[in-house]
Amino acid sequence: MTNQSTNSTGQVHHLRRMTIIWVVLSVVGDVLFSIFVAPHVPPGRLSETAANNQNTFNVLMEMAIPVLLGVWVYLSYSLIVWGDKRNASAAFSGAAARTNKTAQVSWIVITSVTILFLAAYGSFAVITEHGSGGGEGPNPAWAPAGALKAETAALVGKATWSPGSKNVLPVQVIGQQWKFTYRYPTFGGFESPQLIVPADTTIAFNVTSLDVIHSFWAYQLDVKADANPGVNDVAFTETKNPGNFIVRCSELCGIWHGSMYNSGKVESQADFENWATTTEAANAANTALLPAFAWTYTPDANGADGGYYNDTNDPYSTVETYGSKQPS
Amino acid sequence: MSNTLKSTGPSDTPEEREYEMRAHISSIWTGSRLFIGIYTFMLASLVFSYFYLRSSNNGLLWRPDHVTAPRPYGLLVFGFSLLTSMLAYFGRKRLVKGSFSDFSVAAWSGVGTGLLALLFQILEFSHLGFFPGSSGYASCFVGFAVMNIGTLVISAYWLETTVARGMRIRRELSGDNPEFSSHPRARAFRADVASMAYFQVFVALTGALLFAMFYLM
Amino acid sequence: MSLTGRLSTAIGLFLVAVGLIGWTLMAFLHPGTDGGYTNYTVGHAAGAPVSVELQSVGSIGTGYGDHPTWVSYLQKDPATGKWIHDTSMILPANTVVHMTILNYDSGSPLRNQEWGQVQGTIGNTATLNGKSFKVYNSYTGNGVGHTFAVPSLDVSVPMIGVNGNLTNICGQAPCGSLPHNTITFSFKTGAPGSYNWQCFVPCGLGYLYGNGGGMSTFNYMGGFLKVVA
Amino acid sequence: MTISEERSTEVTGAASGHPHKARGLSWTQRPGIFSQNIITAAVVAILGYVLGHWFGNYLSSGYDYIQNSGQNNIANTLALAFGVVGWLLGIGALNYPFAKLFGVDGLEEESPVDNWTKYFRYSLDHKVVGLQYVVGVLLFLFTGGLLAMAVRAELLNPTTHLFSPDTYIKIVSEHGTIMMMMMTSVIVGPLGNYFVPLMIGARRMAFPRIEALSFWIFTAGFMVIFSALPYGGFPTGWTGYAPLQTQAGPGMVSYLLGFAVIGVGMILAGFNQAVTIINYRAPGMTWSRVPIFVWSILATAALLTLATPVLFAGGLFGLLDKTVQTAFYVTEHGGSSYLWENLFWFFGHPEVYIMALPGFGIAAEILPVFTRRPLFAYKVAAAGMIGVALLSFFVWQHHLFQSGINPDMRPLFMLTTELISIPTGFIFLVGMGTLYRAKIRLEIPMLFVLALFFNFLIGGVTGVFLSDVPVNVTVHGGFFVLSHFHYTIMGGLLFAFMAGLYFWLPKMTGKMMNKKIGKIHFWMMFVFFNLTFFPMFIIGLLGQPRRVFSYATNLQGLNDFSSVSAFLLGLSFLVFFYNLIWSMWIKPEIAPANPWESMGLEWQTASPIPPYNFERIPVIMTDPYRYSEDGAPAFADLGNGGPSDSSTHSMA
Repeated sequence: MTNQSTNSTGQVHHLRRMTIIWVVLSVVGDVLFSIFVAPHVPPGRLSETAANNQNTFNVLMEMAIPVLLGVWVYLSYSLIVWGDKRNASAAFSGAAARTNKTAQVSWIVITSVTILFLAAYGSFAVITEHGSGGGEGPNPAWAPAGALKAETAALVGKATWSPGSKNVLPVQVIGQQWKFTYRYPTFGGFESPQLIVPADTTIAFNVTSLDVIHSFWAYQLDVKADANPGVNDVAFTETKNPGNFIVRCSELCGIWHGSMYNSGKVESQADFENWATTTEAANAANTALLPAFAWTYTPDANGADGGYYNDTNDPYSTVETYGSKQPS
Repeated sequence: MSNTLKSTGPSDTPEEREYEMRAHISSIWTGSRLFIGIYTFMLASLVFSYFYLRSSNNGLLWRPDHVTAPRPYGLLVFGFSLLTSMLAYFGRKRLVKGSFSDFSVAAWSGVGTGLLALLFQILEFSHLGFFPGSSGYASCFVGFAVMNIGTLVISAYWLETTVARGMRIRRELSGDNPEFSSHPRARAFRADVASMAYFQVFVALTGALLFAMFYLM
Repeated sequence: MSLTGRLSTAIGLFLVAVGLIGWTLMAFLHPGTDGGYTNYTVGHAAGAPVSVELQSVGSIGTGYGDHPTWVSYLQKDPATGKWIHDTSMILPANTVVHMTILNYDSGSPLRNQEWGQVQGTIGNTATLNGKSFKVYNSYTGNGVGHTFAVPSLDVSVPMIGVNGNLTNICGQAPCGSLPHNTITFSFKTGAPGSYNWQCFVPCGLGYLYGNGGGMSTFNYMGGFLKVVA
Repeated sequence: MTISEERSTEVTGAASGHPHKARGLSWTQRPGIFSQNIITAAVVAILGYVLGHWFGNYLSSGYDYIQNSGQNNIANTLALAFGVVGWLLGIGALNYPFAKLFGVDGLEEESPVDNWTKYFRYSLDHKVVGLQYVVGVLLFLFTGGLLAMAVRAELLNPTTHLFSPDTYIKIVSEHGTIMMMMMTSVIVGPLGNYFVPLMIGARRMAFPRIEALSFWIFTAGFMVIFSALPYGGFPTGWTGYAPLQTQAGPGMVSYLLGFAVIGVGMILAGFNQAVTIINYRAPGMTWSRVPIFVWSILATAALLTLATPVLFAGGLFGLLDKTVQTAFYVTEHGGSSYLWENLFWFFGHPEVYIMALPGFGIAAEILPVFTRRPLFAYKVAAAGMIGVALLSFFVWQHHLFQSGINPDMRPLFMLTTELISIPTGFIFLVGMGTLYRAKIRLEIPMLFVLALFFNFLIGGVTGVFLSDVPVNVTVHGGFFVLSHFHYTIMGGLLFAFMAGLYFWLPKMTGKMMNKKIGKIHFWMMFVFFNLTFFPMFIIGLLGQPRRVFSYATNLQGLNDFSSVSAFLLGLSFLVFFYNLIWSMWIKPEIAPANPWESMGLEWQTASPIPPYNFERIPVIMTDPYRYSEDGAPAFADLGNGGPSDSSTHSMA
């Protein structure tokens, strides 16, 4: 091997040899990945969002494998062929200093094209998939059909959903230290510590917080949206089959951050309606005491009687709040 | 920092001395410009916060009832600070023209006005008229006032050290005007004064912008 | 310095460093919560219900550590009958637990009235001074001071506050016969595992959103239930 | 005495190496018990702390609710701030600023104390500061590493806890903050301060006092941030998100003030480096002849000086929220919880490249030496570093993809973020091009550089995953991110630091690191680093969020694997410390003048390096890294009488 590296045409041979090894390994790697790993890439395919994001992940992975292998093959080849175990090579390698312009230009062109393709592909995915399950803020730029209408209707208590109606179901996620609770504006605005959603339905998660920043992460649905106080962060997903999923807080929110999780369920549409109407009735007494349904609440920053801000202006805001009512 | 020459090694040719002297003087030039860059980014954070909170208007509490910090104090602080900058700037002009005594009178008055501005900026805290946490504007104002204390201290300190140095050099040069001396320390002094005057212009401009934001808008 | 001198100095310094690190760990990090568990499985007959008694106080006072002004739960040691500052317990699995909680703290309107609803207990009810209730309107009466909630078991019960205008509100635990509300309820422990229980009412005085201090420090307003087979 | 007389005596004094009683001899240089050193610094710092505490109590005495709250943040803040000022006062850093008020401009620069105690003093010699930084950074690293061991120990079991939840969060936060603060200085501080003047042929830094000040501020910042633990810790992680920040206890003050103090140190260090590189290059060192490591330090310095002021402002606002109760970050009082996120990440993302660029610089600097090849595409490498530095100011919102800010801007930030991988890719082009048909000498520094390429590749590729918004939904805020940035920062920068230490310690101390122990260290660190962090990608994809004390029971196997590997990774650092102490102190082996046969200017000066670095100011004759041409002219003419290419001949 070392003999060949020094002959006059060795340069071509090295590159050709590396390229062959690289192509073979990349093809094998990609095929193995797509057969054995790709279908099982987390978080599964419980929702349309999860499935789409899994596809994107797999596309990136199929591209990453050749990149990784390219560098690894090159490094290994260099070490094996050109490595100098005794560290006793001549002080001067002999070859003239050369800056191969072709190599530089083609490297820059190839990386740029790859990067631009990735950015275009990612943008296409995030736009066509309605934010891909990420929190889109109060004014979603890319909403599924009917979602904005359902959101508006929910605010005035006129949103409807029934099995087979194909309506978008808005669900409010309220983060508070250290628990998520959920409100269902379509069912009288009841609040529950359980998250249950119907199958085959587009869900609009409206995520907000009553104190510090949390992040709502419905893992198997692949929805993630930060919960900020006073902000409605909307994320969309479309559920598929019934199944269980885990909700975790993914933004550090204090001592019990690690235990801020609960399990949610995708149930069949009939089961969901049954659960929702039952819970609505059971919770009616408490629902009447909750503040009117709104997308955001301005919690009293002083807490129940925390009193951090010691000032006569308290409470400051004129906006309707959770906990703003005073004892009669 | 005109002590460049002291770390020269055994070989101390006039060429090397001159080379290091030039490096030193251009360091003062580069350093002061870079310092303005640093300061700009810090003030930009304040300006960003101001407009960010203003446009968010969370809880309708950006600036309820359009509270404003006491304008008389604001005018005093800004006025004296502006006066410092102008005295430093025009003092330097006189220095370039050759009048060291004009420069030193202007600079010492500038230090005085700068300290007055500082005094009023601190006194203003006791006459705010609003609770720091009562609104976005109130918070930003407190942030601005604290940063402004820093600016005033730096501007007065830089002005004071240049004039004090100029006087000492003049004494040690037996009365020669440092503006015309080719002595290394005098050359470094001139670079320092030029940079200081440049910084004072920056202070005046940003001061005007922040004054408009916090007292007029 | 000779080779042995340097060697022994290095080893000495190394030992000093190890000692310092160990001391820092002991002094600042209070490792371990295992000592804080109260065991309810000792001498427990399988299937028989377990009784647990807690009290919640507005300020724990000087008897229990460095933070006399913080809110806290206290637990009655079943063996000695003493009130101890440990909030974690070891409980038998799939067993009914009768909780009795004496709340000595005043209350206020809840930020989220959801926590005014009794959930996850047997029959979804609790009793307040002997009277059964399912929902407590925190905007009336004395409001709610704390909750006892085990999120993983969906248990949540409000601790109704005492009148905040009283002059003899307990400020030094344990509180004995000072004014309090007695809340009782029962819930069933699930499968073996480690569950955490907490208060969800922002009662950490003096901190933003009322969730600092005792609310953000272990062994004050929350703990673990270690459920064992 | 006229100035010229004074000057000539000083020159003589410096040349003969003997201190002399010149006018203006500062306290730092006074011999005996009146000199200022680390002990006086500690004493004055404690006095300052006590004074600040009293002053804070005095200021807040009219406000009952602060007095009664059990956490007087005004007193805490002022105590720590006065403590920092006292530390600087005690070490002598403030002597000159005070003397300046009286027009003094010419204090001595050389420390007349030329024994080991100079390392515990306010020294203006960049080589002393460099070594001080080495020790300071290693202490910092060791503290953070111990905390990492504690984190991994807690994660051994999903339900049985070694620490209580709040203690765990404190450890995680302290680990993250210490490491992030240390990493911003890990190369710029020790190796940058030591070698930049040597590499550009300068006899000094532009502002040696600012350089020394930056080191002593760095140490003060370390103590401030460490003081969070006795104050009860802080629960926010290194990102310090508000309003959790505003809610936290007194430990948070240590975080905010510590970051602000270290921020000032970072600004000063970057300021001094940038000015030095721009103005003090030796004659003939045009921009195309600047060593690539110096380019990387210049790019880093630009980021340090321009990004850090934003952190400083953000920290100041946070401190105001916690002391005088402003409401910058409290939504309900007219502030915004997004404000901190924006300010922090506007600093935070350039900071990430502050922690990557010096590593690239070291890799590109060392590669030619051990391949005996010129650096491939030198200009592309320099352009890549500048490109990364510029672009890094326009990517910060990729940390906020799921936060609800500006959803319509997401494609833009995805684009800018992914664009950064183009200039980053240049480094791989440079590395791979240099290796091509080279004679690769696998010495220990080279092994670390090759490992850097291996690790950073994984870190970089996963970075592209993270910047893709759809994939970001799955991996944001989870262990995937955690693994990604450990691969880039630890796998990149820390490996580069190790490469730099093994490479340059012979020049710094005149002693070689033991090769056998070094090889053991390298292989342990490389293998266990990958075994620790690679599983975390999978753990993250399987849904484990960061900074949790309990996790899904089915992830215990992977977590345990990662933990055990982490302990062994920790052990590899003990091997390193053992090697360091053994080779540098206990049984040193004298290093040859140029053990790696490097053509770099820093190797051409005398050993040990004289205080003035170069006998004469060198003149740069040609491009750097002409390793392949036998008989190429020497990089610099040192003017020391020998033939201009004597150094190159001696290598063969």
